[in-house]
Amino acid sequence: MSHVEEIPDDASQEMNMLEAINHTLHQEMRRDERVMVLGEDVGHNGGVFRATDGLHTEFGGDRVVDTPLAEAVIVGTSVGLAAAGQIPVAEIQFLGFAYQAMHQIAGQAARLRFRTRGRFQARITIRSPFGGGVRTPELHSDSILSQFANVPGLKIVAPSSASDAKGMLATAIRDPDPVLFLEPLRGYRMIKDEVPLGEHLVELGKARTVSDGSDVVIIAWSYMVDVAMRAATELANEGISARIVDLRSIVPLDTEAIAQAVEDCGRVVVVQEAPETNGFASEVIATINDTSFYSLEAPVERVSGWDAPYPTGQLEDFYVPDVGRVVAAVRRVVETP
Amino acid sequence: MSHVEEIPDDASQEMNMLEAINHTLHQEMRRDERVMVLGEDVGHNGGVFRATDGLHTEFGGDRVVDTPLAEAVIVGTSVGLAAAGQIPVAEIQFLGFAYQAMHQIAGQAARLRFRTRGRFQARITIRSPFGGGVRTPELHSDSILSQFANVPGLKIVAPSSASDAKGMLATAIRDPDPVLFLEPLRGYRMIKDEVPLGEHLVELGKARTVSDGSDVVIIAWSYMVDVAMRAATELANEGISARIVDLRSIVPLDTEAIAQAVEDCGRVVVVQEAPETNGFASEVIATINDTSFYSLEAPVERVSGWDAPYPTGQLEDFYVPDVGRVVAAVRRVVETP
Amino acid sequence: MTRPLSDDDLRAMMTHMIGARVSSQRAFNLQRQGRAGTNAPIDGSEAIVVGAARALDPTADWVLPQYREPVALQRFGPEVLESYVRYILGDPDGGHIPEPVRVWPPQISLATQVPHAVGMAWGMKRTGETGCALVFLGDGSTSEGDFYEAANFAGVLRAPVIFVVVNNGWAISTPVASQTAAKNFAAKSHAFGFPGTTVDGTDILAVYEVVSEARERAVSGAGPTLIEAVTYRLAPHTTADDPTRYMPDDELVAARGRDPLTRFQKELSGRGLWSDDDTTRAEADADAVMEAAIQAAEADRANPIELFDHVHAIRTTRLERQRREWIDHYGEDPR
Amino acid sequence: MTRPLSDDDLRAMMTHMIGARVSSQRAFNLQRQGRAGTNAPIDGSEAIVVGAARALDPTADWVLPQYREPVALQRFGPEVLESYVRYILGDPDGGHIPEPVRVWPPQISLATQVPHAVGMAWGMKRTGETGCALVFLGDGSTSEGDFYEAANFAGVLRAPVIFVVVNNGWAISTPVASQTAAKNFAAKSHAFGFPGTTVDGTDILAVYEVVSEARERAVSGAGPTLIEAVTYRLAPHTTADDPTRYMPDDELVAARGRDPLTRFQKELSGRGLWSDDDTTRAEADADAVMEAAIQAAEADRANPIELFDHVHAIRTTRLERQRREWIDHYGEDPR
Ligand SMILES: Cc1ncc(C[n+]2csc(CCOP(=O)(O)OP(=O)(O)O)c2C)c(N)n1
Ligand SMILES: Cc1ncc(C[n+]2csc(CCOP(=O)(O)OP(=O)(O)O)c2C)c(N)n1
Ligand SMILES: [Mg+2]
Ligand SMILES: [Mg+2]
Repeated sequence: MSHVEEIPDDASQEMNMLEAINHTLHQEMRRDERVMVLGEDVGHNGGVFRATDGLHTEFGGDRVVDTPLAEAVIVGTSVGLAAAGQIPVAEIQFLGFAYQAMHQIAGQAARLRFRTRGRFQARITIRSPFGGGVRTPELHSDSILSQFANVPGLKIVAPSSASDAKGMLATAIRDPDPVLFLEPLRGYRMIKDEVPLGEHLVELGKARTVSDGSDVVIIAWSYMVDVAMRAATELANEGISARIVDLRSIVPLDTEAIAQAVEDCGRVVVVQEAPETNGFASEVIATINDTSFYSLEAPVERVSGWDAPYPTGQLEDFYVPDVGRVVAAVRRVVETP
Repeated sequence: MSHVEEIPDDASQEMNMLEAINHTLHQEMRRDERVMVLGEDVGHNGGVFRATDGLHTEFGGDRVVDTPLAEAVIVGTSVGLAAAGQIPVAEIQFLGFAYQAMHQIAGQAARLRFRTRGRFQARITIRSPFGGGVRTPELHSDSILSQFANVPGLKIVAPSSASDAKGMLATAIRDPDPVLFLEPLRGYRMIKDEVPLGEHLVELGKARTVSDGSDVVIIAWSYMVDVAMRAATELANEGISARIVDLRSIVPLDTEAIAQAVEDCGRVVVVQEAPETNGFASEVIATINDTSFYSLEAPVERVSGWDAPYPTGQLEDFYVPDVGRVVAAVRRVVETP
Repeated sequence: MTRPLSDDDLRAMMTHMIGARVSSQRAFNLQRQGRAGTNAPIDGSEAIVVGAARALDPTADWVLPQYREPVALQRFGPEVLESYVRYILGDPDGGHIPEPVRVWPPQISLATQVPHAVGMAWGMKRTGETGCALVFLGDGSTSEGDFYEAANFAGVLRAPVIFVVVNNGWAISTPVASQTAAKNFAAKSHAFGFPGTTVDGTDILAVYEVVSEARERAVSGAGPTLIEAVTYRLAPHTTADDPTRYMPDDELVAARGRDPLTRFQKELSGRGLWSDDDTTRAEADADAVMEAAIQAAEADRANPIELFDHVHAIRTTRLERQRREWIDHYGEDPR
Repeated sequence: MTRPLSDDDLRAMMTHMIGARVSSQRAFNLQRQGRAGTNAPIDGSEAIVVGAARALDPTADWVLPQYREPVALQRFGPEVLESYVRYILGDPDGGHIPEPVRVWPPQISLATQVPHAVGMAWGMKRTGETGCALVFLGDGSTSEGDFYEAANFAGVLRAPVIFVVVNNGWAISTPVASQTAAKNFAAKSHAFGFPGTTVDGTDILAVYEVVSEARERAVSGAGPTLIEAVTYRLAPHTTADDPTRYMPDDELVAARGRDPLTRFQKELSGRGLWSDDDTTRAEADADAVMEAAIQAAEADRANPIELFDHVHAIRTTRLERQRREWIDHYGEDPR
């Protein structure tokens, strides 16, 4: 611990998602000088979205490194750096390009500890934006987290608020194991909330109840929480009280929180941006089947992207789940006798 | 069609899985001279398991190509070959190394048609063995098909009999779209059945009822069907009548067959080699939730590998689902009041 | 060996360079007006793409672009630009360049197009077609495994393929010095066992020359060539980029002094083949073509239901079911 | 520059080469007896691994092997072989080489260890440690993107890393000529901007020399070196392989005539440093060491419940639940 800042315990500030991430990276780099940031354009440019803005100036090119354009080696050298005692925070510029690093993420980083029986640990955070709605070119918007969720040894988090982004990023960086930290592209500037300025850690594996309700629970994560919240407002006007559970942590999954919500509400809608088939919503449903089958008053509804590749800009608003589709699904599940 | 063999309509022969695959590759290459086979050691060596044995001699080095050791380029050149009118059958030596080609499989081959609005099609079959139980080194046994199941545009099949291996491989090669054809490593020589010698096509997307039963349905695919069959035999002694449905086709999924079996039996066990979290069994359960919630008399049981990386040889018999675990799961689900 | 260029060729090349610049700038503005999505201007690379295209046979050869090149591939037919306009408008048909135009749509996943080019070249070789595949990639994209894996395999296959590395000095904010310590990008060909050459990418005639030779090698069965064409990126990386954060001003100013358009214009003027009037006319023509393409594309936006098309040759039952759900929710045509 | 080798060094090197060959053959037989899983004999590469190891400082440098090398890394401590024996027995602890031994376990996913080596070297550079990382990879593995991506980045970083390409002529059944058209593997360094050199991998003293120089470069901050060490695979690829299907007999016979062990034995005999008795003793010693390692490993097989360990630093609730289910089914220790 090379530096600890003096911040009043209760100080906080409204930030958007990007600001919260940037602020956290600064704090964690000050706190522990083993923390390094590496990736494409993270240095002088401060990241294509400015998530790493200012880091290069403060911490220098030795700790904030513009890598060549090669995702596998960003993750692969991170594994080596971690084994050598550094704490790499690697950026994959868009999650769709994590495919290029899949063998290093799933095949190497995730099993380094297991393979070496603890001799080496891959204390690596891999940050990456994902998700649609902002008219990006191909593969930038793809919500491919389910491609990683079956990989043992890897943790995956996807916060939906700036405050959680801070708390979970700090926790991820301090976690001894590899964490895939997923940032909602569409929410980078749109999501804004109060972020504690001092030490703020959010345990990985704990869901967050965003708003209370009793007729139905909407389970979502990342930007879909925002969609769910807007749906809930609309539903409230119709007299339907929807609870919203933000998973936040995909792996580990907060099975207890899910079970509790299902028990309380009896009816469930799961919302995901990914294509339906084998998206992570399937695991949520399978988990509910395991823990809460008898609490269900109707089949779980899932609202997903369609089983088509993420489409071009003119089509995307009809691909990503929107408020209308969530509202309709809630109505269906609530009306089921 | 360059060559059609004269084979009596009803001729058949007992073959093991490998023989059936080899036989089919010969037939399809004879049938259509655009079919090429490429991969590591598929030529002179006839494949490390001999799946491509004899092809190099019969069809020459122009059509049966030993590639450099680079999975991404095996799939990536296949995309180009397909666009140029060839029909590549690419081998990934073990499915665990498909991670290296993930960006070409999921990011390119699977969406070539979509991206070009039909101008190009990726008529590619990617063959790969997977699954455990044979004491292979790391990553050879990993059952990572769920990492591909959320990828739109890609078909995935995993036959459990030699006859289906023939029928589905021939169909895959003739299918205009990319198909991931998964071969059960443990069943290569152990699985043996009658294979029709003439034209034999099995439609992709159709499950197969392996054995009838009414108390419970066991849903499985690839080598787990064999485990399920042995479990069913044991269960029969206890008076439990288990139906076995072999999915065969993972994507597209035979939702109707699943719904029918659930309706008939009311109780379900899904068996998979993959780790539990977000393995394909989750999608099966989510599908049952969608179609057959009210037919369920008990929560679905899933029997999976554990959420740990595929372990070393001394541990693997305690990792891959075995007859005992399937039997126990069936008992649990049947005894649920 | 190299086919000599007629005066008409030379004038067409100048026209295409100007057309590329104009289209690229219109596309940029279109994004600023909120009418198009993120796009990547070509400014600085016109000589490379137009020069290379001139050395190819559009009826026999294939071009696999990265994403900046489509505006400069007029030689392969007007369809390339028309599709590109749809592409930046977010129209799915932007990915469709109709038959028989031998050009692939833009590739976003960097360097993944390189193995595709090798595969196509290999396929052509197998069927005895006389032709080659030319693939463009940026300096930054050479760092991706796909480039090396594909180029290495191409060497073994002696496939008729030409790799053109457009070295514009930058990969977004990352300068070449952070990309590789190799002497230059041409030197990478040593790893693959075929010739590599560096050419001044602001000199369209030099580019024409080396690509012509590479094509000759390719179609005669002598195998691949790696060409590094050196230029400088004269515009932001894309509409989403702010190069003042990282690009040294003096470098940019110096590079503007080596603008490939100015250079070729001077050359042709000196030969009496080009006048300022020609420039004015070429610009106006290009603008009109672009305007027409934009009008056509904007007038004919996609019905979002098309997202269910071309996923597979035939829709699966599940996709059919989803499509029905979609119609129930959005209607048959929610445009 | 190169540290001169004492007579003791030379004798130790001979002993280690013999030890490697003996261990490798015992491992092969162990598989044949059904006591071990698939394993890959080192035969033919002993001089490369032992020579390279001798040039390193086991207290300062790291070795990242592919999968053939562990039997020849005695210089880094007996733990390497002990773990390797467990490894081929399918014991999870086979992946654990205890502190402070600076050797990684075998890597199965080819070339993925190359970026790890670069990362380690980079980390050492950052913290000012004097040392380097040496990574072994096969001729076939050079075709993987990971090798190129990592070597290219190492060039930019001037990381203290040594890439040793063990060119044994084959990648399973694929000969070098199908792997690359490059003049040789050393030439690939042109793509990365640091020196590459080819050495006779049957000549342990030559290997020692070039690795010593490369280490000197590395620790003095001059950056990476690529070393191609040429030999021939004298045994099947692995216990699962049948080389008679693809390996020309005359090549193999010729290569047996260039056995690195014979060569060095002659050299040392000529200098009066080695006798046939020494060989007999070295073989017997190696056999005894191997026997002890096998005994120890067989006597102490893993409890399968260990599959739940080391997945994460702390087990997740789900994994805890699964572990309880496992115990309910298999008991606490089903060995
Ligand atoms: C695989 C992959 N990684 C990252 C990106 C994000 N990205 C888009 S363009 C670019 C820089 C490309 O540089 P270069 O290849 O030199 O081409 P240029 O833009 O200079 O023409 C990056 C990093 C991407 N599109 N694909
Ligand atoms: C990524 C990956 N692809 C394929 C394989 C299967 N495989 C194991 S060893 C081998 C050949 C390796 O050849 P080379 O690198 O020359 O090493 P050698 O065995 O000759 O020492 C192959 C293809 C693998 N282990 N990993
Ligand atoms: Mg560039
Ligand atoms: Mg080799």
